[in-house]
Amino acid sequence: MKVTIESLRSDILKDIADISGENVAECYQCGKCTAACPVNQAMDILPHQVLRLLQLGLVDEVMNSKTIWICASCFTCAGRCPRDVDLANVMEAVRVLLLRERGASRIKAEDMPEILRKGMPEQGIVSGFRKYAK
Amino acid sequence: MSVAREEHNFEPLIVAFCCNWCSYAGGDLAGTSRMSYPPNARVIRVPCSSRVSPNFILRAFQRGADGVLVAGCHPGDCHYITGNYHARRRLSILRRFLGFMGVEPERFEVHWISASEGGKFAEVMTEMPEKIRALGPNRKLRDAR
Amino acid sequence: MRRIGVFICWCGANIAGTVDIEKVVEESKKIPGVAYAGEYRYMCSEIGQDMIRDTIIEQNLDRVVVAACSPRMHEPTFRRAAESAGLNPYLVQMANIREHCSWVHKDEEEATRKAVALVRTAVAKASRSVELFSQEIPVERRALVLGGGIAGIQAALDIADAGYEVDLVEKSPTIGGRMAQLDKTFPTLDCSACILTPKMVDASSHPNINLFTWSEVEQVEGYVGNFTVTIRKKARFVDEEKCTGCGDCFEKCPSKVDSEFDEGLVQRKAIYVPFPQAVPNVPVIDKENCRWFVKEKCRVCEKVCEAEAVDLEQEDELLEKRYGAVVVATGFDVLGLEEFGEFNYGKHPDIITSLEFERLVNASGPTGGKLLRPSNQEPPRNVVFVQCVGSRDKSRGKPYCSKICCMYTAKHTVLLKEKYPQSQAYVFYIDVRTGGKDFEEFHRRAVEENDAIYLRGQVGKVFPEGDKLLVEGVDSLSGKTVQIEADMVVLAAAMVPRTDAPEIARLLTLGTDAHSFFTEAHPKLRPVETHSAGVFLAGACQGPKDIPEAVAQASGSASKALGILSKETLLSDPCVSKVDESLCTGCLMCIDVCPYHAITEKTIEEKVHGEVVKRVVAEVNEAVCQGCGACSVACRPGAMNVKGFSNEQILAEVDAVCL
Amino acid sequence: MKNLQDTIREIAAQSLARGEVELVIGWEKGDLWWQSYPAFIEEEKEADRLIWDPLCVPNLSRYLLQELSEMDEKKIALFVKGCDALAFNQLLQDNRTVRERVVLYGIPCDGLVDPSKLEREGLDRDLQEVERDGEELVLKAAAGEEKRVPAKDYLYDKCLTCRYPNPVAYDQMLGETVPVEPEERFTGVRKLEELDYEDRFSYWAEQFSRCIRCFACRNVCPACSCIKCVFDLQEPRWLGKATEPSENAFYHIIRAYHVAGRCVDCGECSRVCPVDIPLQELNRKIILDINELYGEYDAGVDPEQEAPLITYKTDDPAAFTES
Repeated sequence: MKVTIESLRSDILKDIADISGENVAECYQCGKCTAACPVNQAMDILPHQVLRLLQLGLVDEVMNSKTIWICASCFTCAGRCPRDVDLANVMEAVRVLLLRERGASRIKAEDMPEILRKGMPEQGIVSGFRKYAK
Repeated sequence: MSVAREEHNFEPLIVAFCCNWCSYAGGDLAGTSRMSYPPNARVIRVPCSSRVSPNFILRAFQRGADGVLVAGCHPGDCHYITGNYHARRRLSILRRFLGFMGVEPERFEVHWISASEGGKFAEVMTEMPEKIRALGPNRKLRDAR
Repeated sequence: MRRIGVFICWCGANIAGTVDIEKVVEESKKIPGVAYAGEYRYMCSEIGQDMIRDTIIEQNLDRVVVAACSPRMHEPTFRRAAESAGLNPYLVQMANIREHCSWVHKDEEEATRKAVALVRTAVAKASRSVELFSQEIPVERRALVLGGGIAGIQAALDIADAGYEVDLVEKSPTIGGRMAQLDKTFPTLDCSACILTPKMVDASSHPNINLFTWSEVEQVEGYVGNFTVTIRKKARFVDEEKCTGCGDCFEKCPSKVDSEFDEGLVQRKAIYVPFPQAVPNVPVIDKENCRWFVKEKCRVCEKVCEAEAVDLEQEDELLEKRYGAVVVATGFDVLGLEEFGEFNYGKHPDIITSLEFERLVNASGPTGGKLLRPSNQEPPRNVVFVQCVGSRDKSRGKPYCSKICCMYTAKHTVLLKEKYPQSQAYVFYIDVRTGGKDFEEFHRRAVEENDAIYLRGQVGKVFPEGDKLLVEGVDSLSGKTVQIEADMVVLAAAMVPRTDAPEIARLLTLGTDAHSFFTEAHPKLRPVETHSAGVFLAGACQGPKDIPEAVAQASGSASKALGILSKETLLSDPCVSKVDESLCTGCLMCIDVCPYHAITEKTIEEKVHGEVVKRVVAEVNEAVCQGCGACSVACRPGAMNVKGFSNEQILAEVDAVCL
Repeated sequence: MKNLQDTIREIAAQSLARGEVELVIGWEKGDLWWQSYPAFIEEEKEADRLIWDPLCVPNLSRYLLQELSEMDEKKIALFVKGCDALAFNQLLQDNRTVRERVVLYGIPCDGLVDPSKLEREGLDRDLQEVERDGEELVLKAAAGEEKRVPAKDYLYDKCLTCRYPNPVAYDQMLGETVPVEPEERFTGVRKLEELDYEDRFSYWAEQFSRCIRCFACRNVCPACSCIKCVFDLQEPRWLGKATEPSENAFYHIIRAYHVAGRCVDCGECSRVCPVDIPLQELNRKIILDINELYGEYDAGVDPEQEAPLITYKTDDPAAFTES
């Protein structure tokens, strides 16, 4: 991977920093967020690796990952981070940037009947629309 | 310079009495850590905050200071054990008395800054000129010179 | 008219970077009283100082102002330079145009204007400076060492070997400190007791060292060369002369208490000796838990003691002693882990701290050196070591690195392998820091020869499952999350100062940092001195460090103390208070505000209208006064003045700074 | 009232005759009707010069500074009202008088007449004597006729707020003690504190502009007992000699500061000021603040108790963030 000043200081990284209010440079990769994350098995990129990729400016890899959607915003990582980095907030910032693009809603109305049949409680659907649809 | 214009680019002059062991060292630390703050305050080094007499404070206002700061060690940490306890009583009474005389209390501040609080020193040096800029130049106790 | 010389320093680019030196020199020449203004790239250098000396002589200067760094840094340097030209050192004043100007103001025009103002203020102060002369103060040629750990012991031995008397005051019943609790030491795997106990015995038998164990310092007065210290020698309820150390008393004592020395892993009696090699080997009675003192019943120890050494009527003793220097070596504590719920420390016996692990492997420890799981007394097979518990953690713990955990954990993996070749050590770490001599090699031996698995990542959670402990962590290098079923989890908890550090700091007017470690005079150049002249630091009380550094600091402090004790008298700081008897009304308010009781009453006789009148005035003992100036402000008629920071000087500075 | 004057004369005569004291300091009639001069009686026969009437306001303790220093071992008898006794204790605390060399005769005081209040209502025309009779004043004119007025309306304001009319220091108390019903003494301060900063400053600037720096307030004040005053020093010159606003303000602020925690609130500074600057309000503001911040303290009541500004408590409050 080629690391350049442009990639290290891209606008998207600035947006992520502004939206989340977090400075990814504060993370020293201790891995505690990953260790504590209750859903880390389901993630393709581990939580501390999300921060590492952002530190290196590889935003696309994070944006195309499953991880940011698996993250349930339970804030266990944020509660235990020795560097006070709120990783849940960073995940939210990446999600928000994606959702803002035209037609990028993760949940579509037409998928609902199928999901309902699988027994998803309505309350889950409502909060899902609030979080994953524009 | 017309008052309005002088008001516009008015840069308050602040005389800061800093105690040698804590606040002056805090100022040094702010320097070695390359923090930056506006140049309005000029520091006079004194052995202890208890060395700052109300006479010096009034003299500063007389000679044209727009604000006076006295900085010392946190009570309990004074290098001279009880120095800042006396200063705390003395300067509290003076601050209220200056207010009674019509001098805005914001013009006279006392802060406890330890030798390891470079950040707090820079913060006080930044906030005080702002507050005083809002009050405008000090004409109240200024002598005729 | 004054002939003042102003010397402006570039300080390389530190000042010249944002201050227009030429302009400051030009402006300085215009200040009334300034006869010479010059500049040089490094005023504090040999050449710079010679420039000052020669210019004083050539230009016949009577005052000197050096505009450079903070007076706290180089005032002594420039005062010596002036003195070499025959000028009284207290006629030199400094303008701080570096820390308080060039380094903090980026705009050149503003920085230069402020620099000129600061020079003008310094010139005003210099013009009002008068010649001052130091005085000789007698020195009490004895030293006090506070804290009986390895640092305190080393400092006491060094001072005593140099021929001076030392009082070693230790709060617990025996000297030895933290090191006595350790089994082996890194990187040499020396047995800790084997290298410590000889020093303890030397200390107790050294003719120049007086041991005060089970004692605390209550009050400290005075100043360098003449400290007056009140020591509370707590009642041991055992007569030190008669006691033979046979141990019958603590065999029979009925009440049991968690042993501090064994970190609570096992219990001790109310009458106890912390560990077998204790020095002095005399038990103490813990009043809070002794049945006699709590419920007026028992006195078994008294009955069984053949030497009749137990004396339950013993009283605390308050001793007042004088010293010339003090070495503080009060050591450290381990961070409490209440904030770190994810480790479940305290909720399962097999989740322990490294210090507890040290006790478990120690031959004089609770399991006689056999490392057994506290839960079922079985030998552990999988042992997980968690590093940086509370260290390098600015949210719930301490932001600093505790420095020694990487090394003692490597040592623990070696000890574990030695005791149980079939066992396996897992170490969760963020970085392994091996900055000392043979440290890296020792760590590699732990990994390469003792099969310790080092997993780069923190532990997420530890929770009991069945009779095992499930550890969930991560190995960030491989990107894998890791689960381990451990028999024992050892937490390397952060190193913090003793809980009573703030009180000791107040007693000796020591500065402390935000975590209550004592602050040294200068982190690089004066690491063992403090801002309280005559008080020196050694060991972990000043910051996390290992045994070699503590011992080195102890010898450093000892040499500093000997610098004082070796002199008959010390030169006092002349910047102290002075009374103008013609102005003094004798109200003696100054006596009430003086923290050092340096002012006394004096009756003088005066001729008033031809008649001799007796009058009371204040008198300052210049040897005791420290020059704080509280009296000068309490003095309404302005009779009390402070030399070096006089009313005239400060008024001149205020006038100049406002121009 | 008459018998108190007689007792005073008797005491003066006897103590001089018996040689207990070499000097008696009391009051004697002044030249104008409202004046009472301090009287220095050294012989028995002169005792009859002494008087006691509602105009004996001068504080006699101050004169001890001069008398004691000159007469080396001699003893002095002194008559003290409530405020004078407080003043005596303050001088004692400042080591400016010697308790053993002074015999104190305490006079419970039911308030003194403010001449300006009589003049305002024209009651002073050819007035010669004023006497107190219970709750009334008896005004005796030169022509002999008498007029009775309610006393309370013509007493000094400082007497209406007096909290220690019965002397706190005495060897012998003359007459019974009077009831202590002081009015609120900080109304003046509270009123001024209602003004905003600009108005407060202009109020005091106007007051100080009238100051001619005659130093009467300093010379009468029991807490201003320095031999050489800092304001008279040439080197360093703390105070400029010009009577311009900032120098006047400097003088009054620093003097109020010097008596802070030591002012016995006797009000003499306001009374003697020739240009009627309400100087007592300055000191009362500081008394108010000290009481509020550091605990109730009445200067001059107990000379052993340490003055508030030369002692401290480790948990003292600070007034550094109020606006």
